[in-house]
This record gives sequence, C-alpha cells and structure tokens, in this order.
Amino acid sequence: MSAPANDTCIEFDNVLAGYGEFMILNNLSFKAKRGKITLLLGPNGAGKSTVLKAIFGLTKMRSGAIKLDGENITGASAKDLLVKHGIAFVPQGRNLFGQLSVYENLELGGITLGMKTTHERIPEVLEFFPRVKERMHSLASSLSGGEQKQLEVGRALLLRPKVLLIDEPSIGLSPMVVADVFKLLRKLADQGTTVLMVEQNVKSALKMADEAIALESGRLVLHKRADELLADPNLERIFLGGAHAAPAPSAASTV
Amino acid sequence: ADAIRITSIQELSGTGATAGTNFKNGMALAIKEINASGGVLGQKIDVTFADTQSNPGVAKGLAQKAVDDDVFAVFGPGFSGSILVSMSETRRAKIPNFTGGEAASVTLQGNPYVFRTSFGQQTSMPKAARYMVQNLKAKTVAVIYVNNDFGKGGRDMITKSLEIMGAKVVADISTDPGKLDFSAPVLQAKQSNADVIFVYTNEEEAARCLRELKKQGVTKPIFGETVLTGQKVIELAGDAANGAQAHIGLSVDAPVPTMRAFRARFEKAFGYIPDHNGIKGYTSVYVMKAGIEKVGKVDRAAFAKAMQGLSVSAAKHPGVLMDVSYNDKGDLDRESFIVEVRNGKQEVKEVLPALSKK
Amino acid sequence: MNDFIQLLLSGLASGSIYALAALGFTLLWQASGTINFAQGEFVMLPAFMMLAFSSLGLPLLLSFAFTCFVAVIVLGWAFKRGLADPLLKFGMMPIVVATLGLSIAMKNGIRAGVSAEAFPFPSLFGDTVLHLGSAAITVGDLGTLAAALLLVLATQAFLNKTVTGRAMQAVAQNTDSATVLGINVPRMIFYTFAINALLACAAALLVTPAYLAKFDMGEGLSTKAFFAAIIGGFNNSRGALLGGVIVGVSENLAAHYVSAAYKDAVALVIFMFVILVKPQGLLGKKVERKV
Amino acid sequence: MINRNVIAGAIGLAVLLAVPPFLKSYGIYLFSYWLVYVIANMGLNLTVGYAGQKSLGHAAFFGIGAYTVAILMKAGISFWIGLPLAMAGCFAIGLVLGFPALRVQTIYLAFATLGFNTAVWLVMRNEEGLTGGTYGINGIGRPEFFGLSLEGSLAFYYLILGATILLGALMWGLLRSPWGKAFTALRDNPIRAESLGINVQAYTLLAFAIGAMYAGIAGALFASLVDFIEPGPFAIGTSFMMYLMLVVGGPGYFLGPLLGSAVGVLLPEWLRFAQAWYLFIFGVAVVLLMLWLPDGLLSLPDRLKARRQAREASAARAAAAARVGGAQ
Amino acid sequence: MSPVLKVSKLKKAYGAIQAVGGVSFDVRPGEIFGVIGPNGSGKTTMFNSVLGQITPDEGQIELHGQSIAGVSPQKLNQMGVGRTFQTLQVFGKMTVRDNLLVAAQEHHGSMFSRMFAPGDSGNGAKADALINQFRIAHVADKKAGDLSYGQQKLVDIAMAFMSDPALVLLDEPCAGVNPSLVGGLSSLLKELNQTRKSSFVVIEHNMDFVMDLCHRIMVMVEGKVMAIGTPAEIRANKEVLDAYLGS
Ligand SMILES: Nc1ncnc2c1ncn2[C@@H]1O[C@H](COP(=O)(O)OP(=O)(O)OP(=O)(O)O)[C@@H](O)[C@H]1O
Ligand SMILES: Nc1ncnc2c1ncn2[C@@H]1O[C@H](COP(=O)(O)OP(=O)(O)OP(=O)(O)O)[C@@H](O)[C@H]1O
Ligand SMILES: [Mg+2]
Ligand SMILES: [Mg+2]
Repeated sequence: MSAPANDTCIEFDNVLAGYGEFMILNNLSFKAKRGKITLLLGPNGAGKSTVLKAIFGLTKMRSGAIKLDGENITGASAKDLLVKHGIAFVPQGRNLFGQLSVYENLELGGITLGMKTTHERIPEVLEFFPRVKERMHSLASSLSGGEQKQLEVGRALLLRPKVLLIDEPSIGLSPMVVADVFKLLRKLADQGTTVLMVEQNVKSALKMADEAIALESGRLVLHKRADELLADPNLERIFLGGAHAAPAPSAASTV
Repeated sequence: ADAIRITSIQELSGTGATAGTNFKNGMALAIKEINASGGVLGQKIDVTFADTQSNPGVAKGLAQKAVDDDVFAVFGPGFSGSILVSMSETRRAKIPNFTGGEAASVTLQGNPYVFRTSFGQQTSMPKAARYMVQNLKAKTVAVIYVNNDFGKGGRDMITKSLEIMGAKVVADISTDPGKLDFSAPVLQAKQSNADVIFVYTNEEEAARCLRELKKQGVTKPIFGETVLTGQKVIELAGDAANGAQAHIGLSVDAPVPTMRAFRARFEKAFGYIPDHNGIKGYTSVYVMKAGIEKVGKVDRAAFAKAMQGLSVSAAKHPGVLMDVSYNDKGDLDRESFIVEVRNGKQEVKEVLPALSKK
Repeated sequence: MNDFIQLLLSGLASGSIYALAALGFTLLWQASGTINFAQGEFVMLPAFMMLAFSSLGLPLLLSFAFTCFVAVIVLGWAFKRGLADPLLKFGMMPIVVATLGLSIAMKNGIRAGVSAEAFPFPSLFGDTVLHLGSAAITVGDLGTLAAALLLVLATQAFLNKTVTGRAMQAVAQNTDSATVLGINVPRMIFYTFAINALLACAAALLVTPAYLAKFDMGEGLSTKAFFAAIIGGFNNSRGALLGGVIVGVSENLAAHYVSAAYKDAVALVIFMFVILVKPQGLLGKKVERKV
Repeated sequence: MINRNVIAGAIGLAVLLAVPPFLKSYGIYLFSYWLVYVIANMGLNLTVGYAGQKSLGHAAFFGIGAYTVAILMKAGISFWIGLPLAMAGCFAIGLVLGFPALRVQTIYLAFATLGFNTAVWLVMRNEEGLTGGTYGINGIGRPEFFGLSLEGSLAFYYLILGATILLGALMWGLLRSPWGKAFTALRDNPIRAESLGINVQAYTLLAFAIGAMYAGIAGALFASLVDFIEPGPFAIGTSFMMYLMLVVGGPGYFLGPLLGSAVGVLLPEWLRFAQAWYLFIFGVAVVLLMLWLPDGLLSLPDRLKARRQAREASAARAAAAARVGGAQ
Repeated sequence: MSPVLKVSKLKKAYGAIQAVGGVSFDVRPGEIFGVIGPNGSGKTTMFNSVLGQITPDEGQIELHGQSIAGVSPQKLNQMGVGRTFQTLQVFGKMTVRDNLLVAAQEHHGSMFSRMFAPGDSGNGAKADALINQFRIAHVADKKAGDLSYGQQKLVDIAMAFMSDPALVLLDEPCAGVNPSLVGGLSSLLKELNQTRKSSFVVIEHNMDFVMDLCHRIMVMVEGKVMAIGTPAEIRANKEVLDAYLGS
C-alpha cells in the first residue's frame, strides 16, 4: 500500500453528514495525526459525536470522504473498520448489553478477535478496572453509572486498537479514574495508537492531548496544538463561558 | 333472456370455512350444470359468492347488499347466528333464503321466506335418538359435543329426544372448538359407563375424539349425527373411525345412484370428496330450479308460496339427488340413513324412510 | 389415581406440543425483541409443504429435510429481508401488526390456494398405544415429548452457552452497540429467523399428526403457546417447556375435575397469577429497572 | 397546520353527513359499522396510542357494552338507560383492568389484557342464562330518540355519526388539556413522569377506563346495529384486529382511528372483487402499509413535515456555520 | 432550624453487595449539599432510596421532620422535591418545550380541573425562560430524543426546576455539559438558593463545580460516609484525598 509518507491518520474531507435530511456536519474537513491524541471540543450540539459516528457509519454521509492513512474508508462496514483498520469506538451514552453479564459484555467486545485471544486479554483489561472486576458475573445493567463507563472503555481496550475513537470517557467517572484513563490513553498514544477523543472536561483533557479541534455548528472553528491552546489567554473566554455568555442570538451560535 | 341473479353468502373464512366452502362448491357445480343445459326456464343463473368471515355482523351487511342488488334468492349463511340476522333482512325484502344451518330456531321464526337444505336438528335428532334407544338398546348415553351454536343446539335437541324415548344422558360433556386433547372428555364418557357414546362435533374434533376413544380402549358403541362418519373424518381418524355409527341425512356414500354420480362429478371438478355441505349446496340450487319451474315464471312471491309443500322427486329432477319435500315452515323431509364405518368405508346399515312416508 | 395418570400423560403430550410452538416465541423474544403473531402460521406452512413433498412420493423424513430448506429461505431469509430488516428499528408495534397481517395473508392464502379442508398427517413415531396400568399413551406422544425436551434444551444451550447465541441476544438488546463491536448484525438476525424457521418445521412435523394440517391450525396453537411462554418465562427457553406442560396438564385436569366449559379458565387463572406475581415467568430472569 | 386539520375535518364531516342518504342500505350499514369501530378505536387510541399501555383486550369492553345493552333491552329496559349503564360498567371494569398495568408493562401487559379478554369471552359463552351462551341474543332492536324512531338504517346511522362527533370532540378536548400531555409522558418514560409528580397510577387507570368506556359505547351501538350478538365478535381475534386498525391508522394521531378503521372495515369489503383471495390480499396490504409507513398512515404528513423542517434546520445550521467562519 | 432532609442509618444491599451501608446526614434549609465519592460508592442508590424509587432495607428518611419512607416519587414531587437523573431520562418523543410543560403541570389545580385547563397549563412563559437560560431555544421544538447527549442532559435539569421545588436532588448534572454552561448552572443554583431559599443535594464528579458551589460536602466510600464538611475541610482531608480526589 502506498500510503502517503506523512503523519496524517484520520482525514475528514469536506464531509456533509447528518440524520435524515438534517445535515449536522457542514463540509467538515480536518486531519488527525498518527500516534497523537486529538481532542474534539465544542458546545453541546456542535456535532462532535456526529463526527465519530460518521466514521462508523452510524450517521449517513451525503458527500465528502473519510480517509484512514490515505485510504478512503467511507461506508466501510463496522467489521472491516475493526478488523482491517484496527479502529475501535466507544460511543457516548449507554452501550452495554444490560441483560448480559459483565464478562459476557467483554466477550462480545472481542468477538472480532476470536474467543481465544479475548479470553486471554480480559484479565489484563480487568486489572485496570478493579471495580468492574469485582462485579464480573453481575448483569451489566446493575452496575453504577461510572462502573458501566469503565466497562465500556475496557471493552474497547481489549481490541488493542490502532485507532481509538472515544466519546466523552470522563462522563460519570470519578476524578481519580479519569486521571487513570487519561494516563492510559497517553501511554497508548505514545505506543503509536491514534486517539480521537471528545471531551467537555476541557482543561484536564488539554493537559494530556496533543492537538485540539473545536467545532461549532458542525464546522471547524479552531485547530491548534493542545499546549498552545492551554496557554491561550482566550481559552477561558472561548470554552469556559466567555463567548457564550455574550448575548449572541443563540440560534446563530449553536443551531 | 335475463339471468336469474342469486347471492350466496357463506362462511368462506374463519371457523366455518370448511362447511361454507363445501356449500359454495356444491352450488357452483350445480349452477354450471344447469347453465350448460339451458338454464331455468331458459334463463341462466348468475351467482355472486360472498364471505361472512363467520361473523354475523358481516353477514348482515352482505344480506343487505343482496337486497340492494334485488336478487332472486339468497343462499346461506350457515351459522345459525348469521342466518338469524340475515334472514330478517331478506324477509323484509321478501327474498327467498335457503340455508344450510341446522339450528332449530331458524324455522321457528315463522319466516315464510326461509328454507332449509337439510334436516334441522329437530328432525334429525329424534331419528338418531330413536335408533340409539331402539336398536342400540341405549338406556344411558354420554354426549360429547362441541360448545358452539351448532354443537350446543344438537346437544339440547338430542337430550330432549332421548328423554322422550326414555333414555337418560348420564354424561354431558362440552368441548371447545379446535380442541386438541380429548383425553378428559373421553375419560369422563368412559367413566359414566353409558351404553352409547354420542359424539357431536366438527370434523377435526370428531377425528381426534375417535382416536382418543380408540386409544383409551372404549368398547361401547359410538354414535353420531352426519359428521361423525363423514368421509373427511374417516380420512383424518384412520383406523379409529372403524365401528363408529351415525344417522345421516345426506351422504355421498348413500346407496343411491344419483348420489354416487354426483360424488364423481364433484371430485372431478374440485379434487376432493364433498361432505354433506357440498350436497346441500348442490341440491339447494336444483330445488330452487324445481320450484321456479313449478311456478312457471321467475317470481319471488309466487316461488316462496310454491315452496311450501313442494315435493321434488329425484326421478324428475335428478339434481336433487333424493326425493325431497318441504312443509309450510321451510323444513324439509327426505329419506335418511344409518351408517357404520367398516374398513375405512361408510356402509349403510339401514334406510330410514322420510317422516311423511310413515 | 389411574384417571389422574391418564390425564397427566395426555396433558404432557399436548403440553409438549404447546411447548414446541412456544419455543419459537421465546427465541424471537430473546434474540430479536419481537413477537411474531404469525408464529402459528409459521408452523402451518411447513406442514403443508411436507404434505406437498410427500404427495410427490418422497418419504416423510426427506420431505422434512426439503421443507427445512425451503422454510429457512422463505420463513427465515425472506422474512428477515422483507419484514424484520425494515421494521425492527421502529419498535414493537409495526412488526407486531405486520406479522398480524402476515398471519391473515398466510392463513387465507392457503385456504384460497390449497384448501379449506383438514388433512391427516403421518406421525413420525407411529401411534402404537402403550399401557401404563389402565392409562394409555401413544408412542407418538412420547416421541413428541422427548423431541420437545431435546429442542428446548438445545435452543437454550445455543443461546446462552455459545458466543453466537449471546451475540444474537446482544443484537436484540442494543443494535447500535452490537454494530460498533463488529457483531455482524444482519447475520445474527438471519440466524435468529433461520433457527426460528427450523424450529417451526420441527414443530410442524411433531404437532401436525395431532393438530391435522389445516389453514387455521395456527390459531389455536399460537394462543396456547402465548400462555405457555408467559407462564414459563418469555426470556428463557426452558420456560417454554415448563409453561407448555403446565398449560397442557392443568387444562386436562381442570376439564375433568372442575368444569369442561371453564377448562380454559384454569390455564387462564394460572396465567394471570403468574403475570401479576412474577411477570417474568416462572423460570424467567427478572429485568432490572435501573434509574 | 391547525388550519389544515380543520379543513380536513370539515370536508370529512360534510362527506359523512351528506353522502349516506344517497347510498343503499348496504352502503349505509357499512358506514355505520365503520363508525362503530371508529368509536371503539378512539378509546383504544387513548389507551395504547397516547398512554402507551399495550392493551390486547379491547374487544372485551366492546362486548361488555354490547351485552349490557342487549340484555337490558331484551328485559324491556330502554337503550337510553342501558347505554349509561354500559358506559359506567366498562369504565369501572376498565379501572380494574388498569391495575395489572401498574405492575406489568409491555408484552406482559398485552398478555394480561389478552387473558382478561379470554375470560370475558368464556363468561359470555358459558353463562347461558344471562348471555344466551353460544346462541347469542337475537332481535335486540333499536332505540327511539326523543320520540323519533331510529329503526331505519339511515336514522340509526345519524345517531352513530352524532355519537362519533360528540365523542371525538370530547376526546379532542381531553387530549389538548394537560391530561393529553400526561398520557403521552406516561407512554414515553413512566419513570421520569413519576418523578415529575405525574400520578402514574391515576393516569394509567384512567387511560384504561376511558378507553374502555369508548369501547362500551361502541359495543352498545354495535348490538343495536347488528340486532344480534354472540360471543364470537368479542373474542381476542377482534382485539387483534382493533390493534391492527389502530396501528395502521397511526397510534397517537387523533384521526388515526378514522383511517385505521376504514382499512380494517372498509378495505376488505372493497377487496371482495378478488373473490377467494380477498383476505389474502388484505393481509398483504396490511404488511405493505406497515412497511411503507411503520408509524401509521397519518404519519405521512408528519414525515413530510419533518423532512421539510430538517431541510430548514440544515439550512439554518449551514448559515450559522458560515457565520462562524473559522479556520478552514 | 429543623433540617429539610434528614437521612439516618440508610442501608440497601443487593445480594452480597452492600450498596449503601448505613448513611446518615442532613440537609439544612437553604443549603447546597454536595455528595462525592468513587464510582460505585452508593451515591445514586442513596438518591433513589430517598426519592422512593427503590425501597431501602433499613433507615429513616425525613422531609421537614416528617418520615417519607415508602412515599412514592410522585408524592415526593408534589411535596416539593425535584430531581434529575444520572442516565438520560427525557420524554424522547415529545418536544423539548412539551417536556418542560409536562414537568410543571401537575402542580396546578386538581386532576379534575386539569382536564379542562389549557394545554400549556399556564406555564408557557416559564418554560420559555428556562429554555433560554439553558440555551436550548433553537431546539425547543425538536423531539427531545433527537438531541445530543449534553442537550438532553440540559432538558433533564431544566425539567427539575419547572415546578419551583424547595429541594432538588441532582445526580451528576455536569456530566456531558459544556463548561460554558456548567458555570451558568452553578450561578442558577446559587441564585435560586439565595432568592428562594431552595436547598440542593448534588452528586458530582466535577470537583471545581462542587467545591465552588456547595456549602457542605459528604464523601461516600463503599456505601459509608467517610467525611462531611465544608469544601475546605474536605479538600484538606487526607483520607478523602487518598480515596477519591487523588493527588
Ligand atoms: N438522532 C438524531 N436525529 C436528529 N438530530 C440529531 C440526532 N442526534 C443528534 N442530532 C442533532 O445533531 C446535532 C449534533 O449532535 P451531536 O450528538 O453530534 O452533538 P455533540 O457535539 O456530540 O453534543 P454533546 O456535547 O451534547 O454531546 C444536535 O443539534 C442534535 O440536535
Ligand atoms: N440493581 C442493582 N443490582 C445489583 N447491584 C447494584 C444495583 N444497583 C446498584 N448496584 C451496585 O451498588 C453499588 C452502588 O451503586 P450506585 O449506582 O449507587 O453508585 P454511585 O455511587 O452512584 O456510582 P457512580 O459514581 O459510578 O454513579 C455499585 O457497586 C453497583 O454495582
Ligand atoms: Mg456528543
Ligand atoms: Mg451514580
């Protein structure tokens, strides 16, 4: 394969995508670098989750292309994305099989690996989430909110993905676990995994990320190195209340 | 000339579908024959078939439609509830209405426009009861019936008739339409130690009941009315049908040459052997033909009047298959048979004369 | 006592018939979250297919094999493509009504296209009568009971003990997550309906000798199967057997010891009792309500 | 949008008022039969479509209404006394049937109500002294209305039409009030509803009771219309059919029952030209309708509207995005 | 002054898991009370017990000095207790505006009078105000189920405030909410707390939010209370640092 000798891993090229006729991403283009953690930031409803879902074909794309290492993966099946391209995805919200046990949920997470490998890796992953390990044979729906999130993250890590798409992992996690998860993601990235992560926990996330992309109304408004952004005196204004506190007509700013 | 338009309202779907379809096919065959041989008084018969879905509410609408269409006669429906509803419509419009329904109530309304195509239960059950008491020496009888208007009506009538004959019903066993497992009813019948077991259900249930009777080794005589020894039941019950006896008004296996010929024609046309409902449908059209020809013109009022006391002989009108006569209430009378199943075949043991011939 | 044994044995026999039909319900519920109101017709159709193959002179088991093949295509694949795929995402109501429509179409299609009559159906095991004291049972009844037991346990084991089985359940519980994990959702759905079709064929083979092949044989069968599945537990395949046997035995005992006219009421009372006291069924596992 | 509804309503009403006098008795009968089902299905729409209680026992109430009036009229008691009694009876029994709904939901509730229907049917069939058993009740007759005979089919049709309009208006008012929202909230998320002070018990019971009352009224009219009742039309098959009509028409749409009942009652009549195959075609038609509009016929305007709104929202979002400009 | 909410020795076990193992605390009038603790420490279970969503095994719960054991969630709401949920709980098929309207209507008039009340039961203006406050005006006519995670979360929170509750229990209100709105939420709670003397109990993992907002904080670990104190005390508590806050 003659991948261009650059460091772009994921590329959105003029992507127009949405739900039914409602277009959320308006000709969005951006690149995420290989082996780096790229943060997706933006107000609620900006379209961050839609970006990740588009990669996995969960939102319909009308035009544009999504590329991985230069190869067009628009419309690829979830199985191909997982197996061929090594992409794993932790969506936002509830994604467990509530009527199956914790262990069974993990097993299904490894269904593309084959059961032998999966069974080998499960203990490793569980080491990292002791709370979940304790509840291995409980129904997934009986876990607490944070325990469920941990299980979801663990289920994705089982795959040892080359690319990890992760949507607001910090939701529901206690601060220490958040720190642990961030540390782990950092380590994965340092080992070569490309991470594309959505976060509202802006400050902590910026501290561990490499790059940051900000969306508004489905469009790219900013793409900077994370440390630059963190140092930006405008950060407070842009993300932590300033910009939106201004009486801009809300329909214009966040439709 | 104009065609004689008639409407046939039958149970073509739902619980009554088997009976209704047979009736319909019988009619269709008769009409085809009649039209092929020049029609009635030179007029062809033009029939519309309609399905009540075995639902009286629908039947009523269809009867109104027939009235709106100003047809010469209405045939059906067969379910007693449905015919009661629809015949009040046809009566209001003075349209003759033939029915395959056997419930006693049909001809008890004093409706001069309604005519049966077979015995009502008030005719057949006494005959059956008499045979059980006189020939099978029954003092006690167990009655297994299906709990719908057909079965319930028969059960009420046989109970009454048996009482009049001095026999007693010692087990009164209701079963549901579509019943699968007859072990409990049969067990109950067995325990009652009755001299005769009288079975009055629809075809499939009759077959299941016969099988269970065999399985539980019941040796008492098993008697029925029409359905029990029907061709279909024999086919469905297999060996278990052997030995069952019944009084039947109409049977394709009756030792009557016209009947045999009809059976052959029907089987050729539809690929299966008709049951008594097929005969009812077939003969009813020929009865109408005979009635019209007797009047000499196509006139509903005159026809209805002529039907009262009408006698049709099979010799003159082969299509009626057997001699038949009507009284002033719309009930009919003809010979009937006692049959027994032997080696998977209905065999006539006795021919009972028409009531009027006694 | 002998009466009791007779009733019990016969009840077991019809109970296993109900269980076979109920098994399809529990399978579809666990693996696709739907209820198929045409399930009775899914048994009726293979029965007619087998008769058709038999009338070509094929032996029963060969007819059965051919029927299985056709059923997997028609009741499995075509059903999935035609109804399940487009409708599953809209929730319960549309698929329930579509299967109601399908049931009307299948019933009346057979009635209009084949016959309104009932047809006898050969029994796989024959109907030699065995005697236990004064109670009688046929070999066919025993065979049906054994087959029901076998099929129930096999289905249960497949669903809960194999990864594929669990993946099928996962699809029913959360389709999007299943997709994201790389579970081949369309294939799992196909498996579900294909297995359902095979179970229907097996049920047809075992049930029709008693039920007789008739266009409306599915009606009575599916009502009883509903009751059986609820009593035993909708989310548990073993429940189908337990429920079927309870319905079969209780209605027999009731017909004898209570009142024939109200015999259905006894199964009904058990059914209502179970629904109100243990809605998940006797063997079902409780669905957590988590807020 | 309201305007369009009003216009559609006015046209519909004009047709219902003006057309039947030109029909023969079969046509009038079909219209009457259809409206009876419309009334029953309005009730079911409240219970199932709005309040989300999966009921498969509606035909039982239909039957209870019919038998109440039939038995009373046979005993010489006026329809106008029988009707309120039927309503009250159905309302009360509906309340009672609501109780299982407080314990179980979804399919479990569906089967509980199905069981209830079977039980009612068994009583109708077996309590011969009261209900006539399988023979049913014949010659029920039709009421007078302030001295006006409703014996004629057209007169009785107008009574049914009047009832439909009145009950429709009441339902409309109910659904527009906070009750309507409470019912919908109950359907969507009972746990959340409860925590917002919505009396889940009361609304669930009322959804059943009012729905049952509508079925009772429909049943009373049905008994008089057909003049004969037996247990058959009130068995679970009818409950299934009613559910089918509701969903095909559009559950949770006010006019859903009107269209749904037309599909369930009028479509088979219209298909009769297909002879033996007409019910097969009907079944296939139902499947196709579901495939086309899974949320019912009346979801079509909504679907078009949603599409238009989505396009507008897209445009607005694109405009906003353009204004945001950005780093591209 | 008697406490608004008083919980004593609350216990709830699921099989072998003691989710809540004897928790006692009280919430004073006009207080914002924070609850923090590691995942699975029983916070949500404690909430659900207080709110009548589940039945605790043991313990007393009093609202304004009156026991509310066994009182249904609906009654509690009528008594002026509002709540939000950790998991998204909106009316997905209703519009955002209807979500808010339905959240307040049961607090006006009787059941019977509501049958004839106008559809918005007189709460339209209030709903619109909250919609603006939470910056969801542009999606006010969309079905709540079609919103993004954060937007749904905001709808859920807004609903809890529609009926002017005297006590609100919030379960992780900030999760998934954009930082710009987290500040807004914080000021809203403070404002309501000051102007209307409403009390709040807030479960939250966002420490900036909790430390800034709450008067007192309770730390739960393994179903037990580890500490209760002012933000400063909690921040200084060595045990808490180890068990929960880290660093
Ligand atoms: N299923 C859906 N149908 C229609 N519109 C949707 C759907 N899901 C999301 N949207 C709309 O798409 C837009 C973007 O949603 P998305 O979930 O991508 O936002 P987000 O940036 O992830 O927000 P958050 O931070 O709240 O998670 C929102 O305006 C939302 O209303
Ligand atoms: N229905 C249940 N069945 C079994 N265990 C349960 C159930 N509900 C909760 N638990 C267990 O009880 C413990 C406490 O759960 P709870 O939801 O109260 O935690 P929490 O403090 O809210 O955690 P988080 O911060 O992750 O939301 C957890 O270990 C959870 O797994
Ligand atoms: Mg998101
Ligand atoms: Mg929690």
